[in-house]
Amino acid sequence: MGDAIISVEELSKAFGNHEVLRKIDFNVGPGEIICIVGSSGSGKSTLLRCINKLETQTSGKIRYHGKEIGAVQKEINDYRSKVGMVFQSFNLFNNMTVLQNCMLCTRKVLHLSKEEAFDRAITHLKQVGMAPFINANPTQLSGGQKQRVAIARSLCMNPEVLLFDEPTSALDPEMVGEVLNVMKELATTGLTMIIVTHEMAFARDVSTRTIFMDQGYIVEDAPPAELFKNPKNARTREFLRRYLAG
Amino acid sequence: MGDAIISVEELSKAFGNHEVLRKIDFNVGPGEIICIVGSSGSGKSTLLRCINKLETQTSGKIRYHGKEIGAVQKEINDYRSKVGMVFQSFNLFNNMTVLQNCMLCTRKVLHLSKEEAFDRAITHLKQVGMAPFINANPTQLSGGQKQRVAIARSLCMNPEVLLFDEPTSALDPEMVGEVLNVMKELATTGLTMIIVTHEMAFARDVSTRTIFMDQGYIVEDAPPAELFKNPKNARTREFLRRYLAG
Amino acid sequence: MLGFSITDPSNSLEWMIFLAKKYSGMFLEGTWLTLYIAVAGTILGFLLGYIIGIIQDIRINEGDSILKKGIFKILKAICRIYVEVFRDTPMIVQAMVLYYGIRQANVNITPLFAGVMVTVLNTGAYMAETVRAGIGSIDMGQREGAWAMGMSPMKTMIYVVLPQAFKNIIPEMANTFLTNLKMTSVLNVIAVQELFMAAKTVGGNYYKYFESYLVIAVIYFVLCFVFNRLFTFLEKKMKKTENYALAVEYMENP
Amino acid sequence: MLGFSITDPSNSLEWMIFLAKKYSGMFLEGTWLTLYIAVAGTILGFLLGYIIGIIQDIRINEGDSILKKGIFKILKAICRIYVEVFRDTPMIVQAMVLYYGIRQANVNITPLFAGVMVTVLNTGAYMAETVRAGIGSIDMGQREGAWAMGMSPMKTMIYVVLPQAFKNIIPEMANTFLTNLKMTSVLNVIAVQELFMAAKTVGGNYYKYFESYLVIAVIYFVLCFVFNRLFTFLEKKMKKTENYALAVEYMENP
Amino acid sequence: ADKSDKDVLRVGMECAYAPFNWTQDTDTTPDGSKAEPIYGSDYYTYGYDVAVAQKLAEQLGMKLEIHKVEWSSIGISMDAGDYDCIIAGMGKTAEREKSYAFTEPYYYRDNCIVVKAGGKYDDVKGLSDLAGTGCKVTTQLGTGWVPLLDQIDGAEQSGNYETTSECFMAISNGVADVCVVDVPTAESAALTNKDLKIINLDEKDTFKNDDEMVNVCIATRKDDTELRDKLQGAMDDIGWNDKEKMDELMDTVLTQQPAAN
Ligand SMILES: Nc1ncnc2c1ncn2[C@@H]1O[C@H](COP(=O)(O)OP(=O)(O)OP(=O)(O)O)[C@@H](O)[C@H]1O
Ligand SMILES: Nc1ncnc2c1ncn2[C@@H]1O[C@H](COP(=O)(O)OP(=O)(O)OP(=O)(O)O)[C@@H](O)[C@H]1O
Ligand SMILES: [Mg+2]
Ligand SMILES: [Mg+2]
Repeated sequence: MGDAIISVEELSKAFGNHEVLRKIDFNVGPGEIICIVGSSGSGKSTLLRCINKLETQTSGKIRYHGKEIGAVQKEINDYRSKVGMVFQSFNLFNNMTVLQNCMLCTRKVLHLSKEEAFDRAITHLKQVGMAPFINANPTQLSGGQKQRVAIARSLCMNPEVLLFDEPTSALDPEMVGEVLNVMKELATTGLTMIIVTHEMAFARDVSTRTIFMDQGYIVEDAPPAELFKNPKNARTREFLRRYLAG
Repeated sequence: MGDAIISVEELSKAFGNHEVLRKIDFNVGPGEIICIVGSSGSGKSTLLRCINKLETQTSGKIRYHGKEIGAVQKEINDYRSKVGMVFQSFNLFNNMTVLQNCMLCTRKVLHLSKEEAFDRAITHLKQVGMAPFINANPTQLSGGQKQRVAIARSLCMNPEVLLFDEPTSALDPEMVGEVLNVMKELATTGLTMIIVTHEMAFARDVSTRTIFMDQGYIVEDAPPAELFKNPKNARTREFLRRYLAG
Repeated sequence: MLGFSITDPSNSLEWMIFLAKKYSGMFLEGTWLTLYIAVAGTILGFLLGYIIGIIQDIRINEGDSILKKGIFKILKAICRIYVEVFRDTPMIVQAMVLYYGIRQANVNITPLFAGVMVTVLNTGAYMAETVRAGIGSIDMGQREGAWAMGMSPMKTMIYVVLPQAFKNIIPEMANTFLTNLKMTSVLNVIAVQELFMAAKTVGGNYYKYFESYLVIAVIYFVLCFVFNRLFTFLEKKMKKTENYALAVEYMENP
Repeated sequence: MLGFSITDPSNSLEWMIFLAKKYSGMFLEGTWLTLYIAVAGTILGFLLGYIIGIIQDIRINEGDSILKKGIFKILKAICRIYVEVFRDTPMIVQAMVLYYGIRQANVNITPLFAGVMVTVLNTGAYMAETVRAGIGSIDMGQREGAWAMGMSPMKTMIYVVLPQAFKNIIPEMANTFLTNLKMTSVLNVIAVQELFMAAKTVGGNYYKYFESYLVIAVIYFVLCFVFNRLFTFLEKKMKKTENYALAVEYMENP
Repeated sequence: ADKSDKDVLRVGMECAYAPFNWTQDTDTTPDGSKAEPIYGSDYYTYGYDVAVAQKLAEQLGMKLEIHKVEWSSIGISMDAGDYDCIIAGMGKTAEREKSYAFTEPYYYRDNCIVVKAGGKYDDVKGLSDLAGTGCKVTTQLGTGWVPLLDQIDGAEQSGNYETTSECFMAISNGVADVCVVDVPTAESAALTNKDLKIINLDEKDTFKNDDEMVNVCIATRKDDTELRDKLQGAMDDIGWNDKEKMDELMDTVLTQQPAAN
């Protein structure tokens, strides 16, 4: 716990009286790749949003390198520039081209020079195979193309931790493979990742730990070998049944 | 060809000088389940949009039961009420609850009574497991929940043909299974479907024909057994390699 | 009215109180008329604005019959000309042309009716642009979702697009209403005895225009303030998504 | 000027031509002043409106220091009061209070300067609401995308939200500008020699106010028409997404 | 639209231009004079114009009907037939005779200047005292006073106003130093604006060629010379071309206006 990058402590979140997260507790160490799986509506996206401070928790704490991230805007900004997020709905800036999307935050937050920002953008756009589309507008891209640009945009910030909310859900198998390869590669560079995913194979192969969520609880949190081979919880078993059988 | 429900004839579509579809030709017979697979940006969504008349083709024709669907609004409306579409981005009506989303078009287009419309909505919402959420607003749903509502909404129209654009891309494996089961069930009722999907297993198991698209061309159009076991085209083979290997 | 009386006002505030008291009847009548014209004119003007905004949004379909195409083209042209003319000319001139023009055609209308008509036409022209912008800010996906199920573009507009556009337009509608409240002032050119006319009469009697205008400024402030709260309330109500209750009767047992 | 001359006008049209010719200099001066005030007032007013709109959108952060919270609260309160007061009172009263008020404080300002100032303040108050609505119509996802990468809310506003809101606001800005062009008329209360003042002067000479107003209605129409085209052009330009060229230099060989 | 009725004298005026015409809510004035109801309203009007109209109507054996109208539509409303003549403190000029038919004057108003009491120009006696001082002069828009401003040597014409009231406001606030108006108006204004001082310029040192503004006349539609002649006839019959009679009436009316009570 001492050297955890992010610690989530007793995190609860309710919308009105609909409790979505219930006393979530877990740590993320450097270089860890944590996959969060679970059925629709179990609170996975909400958890990621809380970690990125896009939702304010009802109770509980988020710590970054041991320091609690409170409500001071400046701290939150700095924290977010280190802990990036790739959204399920892409959230590309509609008023900018692909290239501008990838350069905006490096220019305005990291204060890179135009050349540096451009080089980084191209590097990461190449990584996801979107470099030829630098002049396109987000509305002119297909779903998969948007998702890839969103990933490249986050990578440009050189974050310490990257949160992914179903990053491959809109990709075709070819692309899924490529993007997952990119992510595996990133893992070797020491980038820490928390990935909400429905790709069980990926979770099994890549994650250092897999977390199974259900109805706002962490039901199981174990190395994938254990969780997939030998799920302790009945709910986990049921959820994985289809996957294991398939 | 005589008893085809939908015939696509020499369909081409360009955005500016970017050719997205090139002389697409295929027929859809009653009860057929056609899966369209292909890499990101190959034009799958655009093809579905053309079939639903949301995009106007640059050249070529769409026929429905042999009759060309031209540009007369009334005809297009009637045609669309028979040929529904489930979008990749859900497109639920933000100003309505889940229930209202499912009842609007049956009321206003099919002129069902309130009771009939309600019964249908509940039936189909149950089918996708979203009945408890009838009072929720779309913004209050998770990605997977939205997608399931969108599917139920389309089913309410009792369409003759249903077009799906990656209907399971936002679902978790459990849900994918359930939704795919729903779709398989629908197939037995004689509902004709055209499904853009990245779920190769589903395409292989369910489709009566699988179409592989690349760069705006139909590269291969064959029964899945053939296409998946023995792809004729080099590009298809490459695309499927990852899947076949995995 | 006021508990004390000022017989020999010596500063602006005292003059205001003196004038307000002495001519309270005239100010009240003016307020009533101003309100009547502004409310009636705005409501009908909004309606007109929505209709014009919708007509302007209609896309003429290649496949329509020549007759239908023709009708739509003419309708759209009329709307365009109407919006252009009424946005581009001063309301005072519109009022004069309309009132005296109609009377010259031997149709007898009251100044009040003409006043409401001018307000409606003016509001309609401005609102048409506002509605157009409001419609434009709604995501195309919303329309496509409805079209794809066979909804006609018109029904889609009514049930899906407009309710959402409406939400965004409310602050603009408030702006328009407030402008209208104050723009009724030009109607005294056609002998509508609204609030400004009252102020001019009172001011002219005493050569105290400034103080008289200050009195109606206070009245305007109160009116506007109250109506602003109404619009804000409407806006909040439209924006709020309540927490929904799960329909437990449809929960399946696991 | 006109090729023929009318010495004894007998109908409205002839009167219009007669007056327009005889007083062309006065009308031109009025046009110039009206334009000057409307353009300067509108541009600065837009700026003010954007600033106020942005300030009103700021969410005070629980985690901020008490000082910062206090400053923001005061700033927001000032903005709220300013918007309320200037939207809720007639511009003619604002003009009088401002002009004579400032002069009574022994600061020497010209009527023209005061006129521009009043226009700016009035426009700013209305635009603040328009901007607020425009910001509200932009999807939250756009902001979250920027926030999630550490952009401050203010930078997010400037680089991501406003450029998109701007597009939706253009028709409203056109509406406001046209209103301003015509609202300058109230400024003759502080002796600004704008177009309406010219019309009243000319009209009073012959007791032909109606015809004189018609002359300026034509001038207004031309001005508004031209500016409308400018705004429409701007809107089209902002809405257009050009077809992009693939950056072939980054294409990988298969 | 012409609803002319031979038995009714229909008159248009602002009912907001004391002492010529004003609005009040009682049907008599303090000295017992009968105020006229304003057509279509619960209010009454009185003033110099009303008193003259009453005399003329009586002489002609007609009923009097007074219509309240905004200044800038006073002409077009008559053309539209809302009333048949304008008795509203209106000055006759050559230009206006192009638009309307006018009677002979029913009032001669003397011009004066108004300055700020106790101000720099408080002790001015004649026009020559103002020459070369660079004072800021103003007057009402679209009136015959405007050309008179040129007769003040070296004065700065700082802009004119739509109403005399605004001119007086400018004097009070120091935006202007000197305002050229007629005596009755100035006297009415001075009743409620104590900081105004009226200066009746020395007869030998005053404006020249100011007849246009001096002649206050009744206007009818340009082609309605019949009514004009009828009104002129009535004026002649009651001897309403005697300046002394006029001044006497004005003096009593001045004491009847709301501001004086
Ligand atoms: N803004 C909100 N207001 C009310 N309820 C919400 C809101 N956002 C999410 N919810 C509810 O919270 C629950 C969890 O949602 P969340 O998006 O975290 O699910 P998820 O695990 O990401 O699901 P999926 O796999 O479908 O994306 C859902 O039941 C959803 O309806
Ligand atoms: N409105 C548009 N304007 C210009 N280009 C467009 C437009 N819509 C789509 N395209 C382009 O057309 C091509 C095909 O897009 P389409 O959405 O059909 O791909 P897809 O096969 O559905 O991909 P995915 O699997 O990622 O959804 C893409 O290169 C895309 O950039
Ligand atoms: Mg989610
Ligand atoms: Mg697609």
